Amino acid sequence: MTRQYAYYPGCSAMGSSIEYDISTRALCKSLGVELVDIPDWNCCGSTPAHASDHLLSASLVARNLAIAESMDVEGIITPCPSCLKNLKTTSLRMQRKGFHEKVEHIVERPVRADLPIRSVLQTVIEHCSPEAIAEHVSKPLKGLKVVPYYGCIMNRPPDVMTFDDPENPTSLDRLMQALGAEVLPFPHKVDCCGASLGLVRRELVTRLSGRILDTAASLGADAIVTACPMCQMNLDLRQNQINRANGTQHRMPIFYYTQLAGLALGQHESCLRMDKLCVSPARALQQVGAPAQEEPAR
Amino acid sequence: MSQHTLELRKLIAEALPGLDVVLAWTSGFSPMTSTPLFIATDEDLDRLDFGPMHVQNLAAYLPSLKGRKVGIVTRGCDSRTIIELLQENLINRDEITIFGISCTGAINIRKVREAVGGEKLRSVETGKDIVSVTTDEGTHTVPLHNVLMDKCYSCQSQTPLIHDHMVTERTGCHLTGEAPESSLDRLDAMEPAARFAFWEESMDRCIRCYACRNACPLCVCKDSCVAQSRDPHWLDQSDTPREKLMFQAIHALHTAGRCTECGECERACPMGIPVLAMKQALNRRIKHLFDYQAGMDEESTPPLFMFRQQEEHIKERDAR
Amino acid sequence: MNIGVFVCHCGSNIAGTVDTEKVAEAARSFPDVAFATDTMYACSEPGQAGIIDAIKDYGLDGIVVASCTPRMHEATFRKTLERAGLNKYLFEMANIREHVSWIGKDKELNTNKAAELVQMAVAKLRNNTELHAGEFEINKRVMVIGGGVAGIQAALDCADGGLQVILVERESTIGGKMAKLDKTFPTVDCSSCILGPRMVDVAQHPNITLYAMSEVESVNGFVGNFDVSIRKKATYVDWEACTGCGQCMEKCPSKKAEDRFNEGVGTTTAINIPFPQAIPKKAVINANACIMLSKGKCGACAKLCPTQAIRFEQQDEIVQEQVGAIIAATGYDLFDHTLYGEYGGGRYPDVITSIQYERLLSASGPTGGHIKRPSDGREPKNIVFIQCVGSRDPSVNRPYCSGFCCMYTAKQAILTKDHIPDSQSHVFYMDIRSPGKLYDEFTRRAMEEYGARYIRGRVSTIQPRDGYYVVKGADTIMGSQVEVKADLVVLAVGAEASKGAGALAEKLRISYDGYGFFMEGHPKLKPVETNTAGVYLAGSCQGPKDIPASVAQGSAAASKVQALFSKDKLASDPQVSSVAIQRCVGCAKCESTCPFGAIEMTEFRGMPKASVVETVCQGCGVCAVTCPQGAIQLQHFTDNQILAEVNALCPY
Amino acid sequence: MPVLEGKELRIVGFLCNWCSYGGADTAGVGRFAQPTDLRVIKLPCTGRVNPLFVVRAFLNGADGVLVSGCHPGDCHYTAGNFYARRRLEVLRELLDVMGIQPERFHYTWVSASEGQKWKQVVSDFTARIHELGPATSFSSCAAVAVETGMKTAI
Repeated sequence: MTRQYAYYPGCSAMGSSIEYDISTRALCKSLGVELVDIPDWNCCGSTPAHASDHLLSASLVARNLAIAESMDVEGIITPCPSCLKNLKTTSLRMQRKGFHEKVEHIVERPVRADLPIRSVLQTVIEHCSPEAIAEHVSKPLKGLKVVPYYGCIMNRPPDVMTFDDPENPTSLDRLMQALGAEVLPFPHKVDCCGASLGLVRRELVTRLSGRILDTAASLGADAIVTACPMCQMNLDLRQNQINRANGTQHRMPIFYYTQLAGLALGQHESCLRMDKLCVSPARALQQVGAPAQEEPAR
Repeated sequence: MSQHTLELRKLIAEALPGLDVVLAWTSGFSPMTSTPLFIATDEDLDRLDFGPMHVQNLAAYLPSLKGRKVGIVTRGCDSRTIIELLQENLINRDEITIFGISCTGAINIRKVREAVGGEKLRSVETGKDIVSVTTDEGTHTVPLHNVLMDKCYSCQSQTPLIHDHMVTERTGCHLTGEAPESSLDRLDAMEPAARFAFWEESMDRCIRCYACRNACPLCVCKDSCVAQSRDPHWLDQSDTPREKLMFQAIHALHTAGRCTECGECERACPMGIPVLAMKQALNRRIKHLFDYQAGMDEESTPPLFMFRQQEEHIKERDAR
Repeated sequence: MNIGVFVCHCGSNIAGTVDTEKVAEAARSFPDVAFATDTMYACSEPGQAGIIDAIKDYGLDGIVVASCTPRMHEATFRKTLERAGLNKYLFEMANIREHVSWIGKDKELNTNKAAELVQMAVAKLRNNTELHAGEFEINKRVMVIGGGVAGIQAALDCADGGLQVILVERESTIGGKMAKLDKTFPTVDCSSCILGPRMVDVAQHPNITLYAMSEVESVNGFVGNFDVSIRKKATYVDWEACTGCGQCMEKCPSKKAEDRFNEGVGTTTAINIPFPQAIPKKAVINANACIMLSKGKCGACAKLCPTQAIRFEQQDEIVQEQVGAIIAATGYDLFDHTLYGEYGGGRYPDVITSIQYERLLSASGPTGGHIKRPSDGREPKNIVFIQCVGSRDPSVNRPYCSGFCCMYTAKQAILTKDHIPDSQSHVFYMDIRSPGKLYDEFTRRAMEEYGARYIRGRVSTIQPRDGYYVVKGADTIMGSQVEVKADLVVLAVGAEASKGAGALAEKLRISYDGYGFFMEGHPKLKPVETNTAGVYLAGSCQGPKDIPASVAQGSAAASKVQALFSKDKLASDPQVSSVAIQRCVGCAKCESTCPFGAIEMTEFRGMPKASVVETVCQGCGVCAVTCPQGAIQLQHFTDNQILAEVNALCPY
Repeated sequence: MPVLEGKELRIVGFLCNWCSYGGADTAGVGRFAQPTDLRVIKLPCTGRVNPLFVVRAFLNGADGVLVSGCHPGDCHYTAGNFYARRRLEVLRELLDVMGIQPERFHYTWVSASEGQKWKQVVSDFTARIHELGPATSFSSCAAVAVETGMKTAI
């Protein structure tokens, strides 16, 4: 049976991470999760807005909530952790009466802020369960060694996100295993990649993201799997920049988990848009199906 | 003489040899009155009778007969009293023999008087679901449903919850349509001040005869009632609404969680004061708080003689 | 009744906002008041003399003192009455300081209120009666629960004082946590060298009966006369026969049993003697690990035991003991650090607890005193200590400070340097709590002489790398982030109430706080008493404590017991319930509600009647409210006494 | 002695000796200013509080009654306040049906260390009673009875 959710793509889905959006829609379709776009949705203000003004940030979100509430759906889901954090934080803040009134006054419409809000990842894991997904797999990712990278806000702050273990999340791990990939234990699962300071303090990004790539490589991973447009862009788009700054030679493909899922479920290339990735996934994808070799000594 | 009564007489006759006494009813000096009948011999048995006019809760006599082999004719409501008495070890199950009958509802003679506009009653005949009343002025027919005792409208079982012998023949229930407004309903409708005024006025009429207490099957203090003791000295003897209302509060709280609403206190009151209402209010609260009703289960403990560390229906309040 | 009223100024404490003279004057108009005056300090020597004189001069037979709270001076004035030859229960206090002068500024209102409180007191006093304490025999044996250092100290002090002592220990050996420590701060002397002899004393003391591998099953009775049943858990070894030779351990084929004594560092044999200095030194079979007991074959130990002590068929056994006092010394347990995901949540083999580290340091430990990493046995060079793991952290419901972690961490840093001279210790701390003789000097030595690097800040995460760990944290003094390479991480886990503490408290009828630590009688003035007469506390069961504090409490509790037993009979508090037999109808409602089982149903001329066991009754009054006819009354708080107060306040 | 007209109302407190009486002392030692209306009757335990003491106080003209004991679980006698909690909950209904506003009665838990809380409880409850004003007392309400025609209502 299919479930209807109000779908909030988030701005990056319109550009830098269009492949995330496309593969997400494809994945949900094949798993019977029906996405209904929130009509005339607007930017949630992540991440600058809340840094400058909570009321502004909340109002930006509240408008979207209000529209979603007018739809007949089970809840709101979004692929982007950053949007997710904003949506969830706001609907929590809206429980405070005074704040609630202020925001409604600004957006000039009633906002109940009572719809459940989840990430696409959480919905997939909880609605379908890895085991169920495993049954749909037509092209197992056998031989592909991946490290799951959740990013710093997919599960944190725990009280707000209330999903998975904030220090050692395993949802991506379980999903990837279900798809047949080999998941390596990754210490930086929830480290920050520095995305939000990417423009103002590049050296920070190259250091933080650099370490993520270094460790992934030293573990012998063929690829990094992400669930966040910011992280993906940082690690993928900036990989050369990072290499230059740290004098490394990484050629580490950075997949969205939805892309690999699509691959395993045998979806058409056009639903995966591997072509959008800056670091070529070709070598990694050759591993799929190839006989697994010795794992390099740790 | 109904089939019902004959069968009952037969049952008792069989059991009588093994019993010291059997509690039943018989008609009083007039058709409008009923008195308890203490059956020791077969001759007594011939006087046994019952119907809507026979209203007393015979269980009230059981504690004082503790230690003797006693039979008792029992309706649904009375059986709750028996269960409550058993619960509190005030009587022993093995000493009592319960003759269960199916109740047809009990008439509140006061309501009959009201129904005929206070005319002087000559006789009262009860039919299937009507009461025909002959007064000095003439004859009236009143629907039985209008003149039953309050407890009948909340009747939970016409037949006793426990019994040793049971009259097989069943009588139909006479409850049709809405229950008339009860005293408690009227009190609920009032403002607190009016309620207080109501009690002051009622207690002003109270003649402090303690009939309510003496009729109550659960007033087990017997001669030790605090109403007349100096140690403890809960009441002074001044004839004021204050002291008399205090006594009603004492009675209500002493029976809280134990009272089965048999209504004997109110029936016995010569001044027609609705003293049952207070107990009904407490029972209502106890049902809500502890999901408990007195006299339903021999094994349970009255709610005020126990506690739970977590009371799911009790909320902390603040003083504001 | 001739009542005397004394209104105390308490210097200016009361007189400042209450017109005491007026209060005394008002008092003269109250019924039965024969004498009333105000006085400067009623509790002072002259003050009390004044009361005694007035009693003599005016033939007073009841006294009201209006002054401070009865919780302060009721006992004082009751003695005064006794010195004047009056029964001490013919006395009432009106609290016009804490409840009047200190909380209100309006002198008129205060004075009126004070007068009314006096009126209440007088009204109650008029209903007071002489009460006389009963006497009862006491059993001069004491049970100590818990054989840690506090329990050992308490047991030895009681035994040396000539008392018969029952020492009950849950594990198979006494010694508690201290026996597991390598060295102790701040003197760095060997823990087992100072504790060992005490343990031997316990074993050899003629006055001490030791029940190891035993737990308290139930406690009945009251001060002076407790009936205790003790469960001796099956050891599958006849301890009468066992000589502790240890041959069974050498031959036991099941070598993967949990090693409780070594805190899970390594494993041990199914039949086991925890450590060489164990008291009693007897073998115990771990039923889960034993092949014979689980699979029904093997029995190697039985075959070669020189004294045929093995008893596979052995069952738990319940023994009864009668004692007059109980000392609870059940100690503490350590916080479960796996709750901290950022420290690996137990996933990293080389992230260990401080007590596990003690076992690594200990010469009698599983590594023979050589510090080795659990994962690969390598000797660590960089050791990171993280403090306040499960202390001062509301997010894990441990807001309190465990008190001794700062000190043992410093000790462990020092010992680390001694064991591995070319090692470097890093200590992440929140604050250094080192009050106590030579304590702060000790932590300084760790830093200055032993070069431990102290970093003020919390650790955000521990990440495994190739063969080592990266510990990330904040340096709040430098205001910077730090990353430390660590071969071994030691978590200074905090103390929490020992498992089952709550259940034991229920059995002992003593109260315990939200964390399971037992409540002392008074936070300042009764540190080792409880609110249940005859039950005392020693050591960490009352709250985290270091060794000297625990030993001090052990001795303190012992001295309390000695004092209690210095009399041959105890006086029972007469403020208990009593039954007016002629009013009792024997409905037994009071019996069913009494929290202490202090009411028995008896027969009187063939009628059932309630009767109170005065020594068991604690005087709560629940029964008095239960009894509809008021046949059972709580002495000194009877219905009439309370009604008198109500009527005095609300005279209508 | 009568209450000071216009300045105070009659508020009676029943406190357990171990927790709340101690809490009131703590408030005093802390010099936490409180309204003066309350008069405290000290009992060993809220388990000793007979709901009828409260009824008696009201029928005798009290304007408010406050009962306070140890927090559930902390009772010095382990169970006294558990019994009290049930009895006092039932009492509220009795007061109501008697025509005594249940708001005039309050029970709460204050430990010996909660001086601040005690000050708050006393201040709040006293304020509440002053909002409600003096309680209806006997004589004064016969009039109400007549005008509301209650005499013949039942």
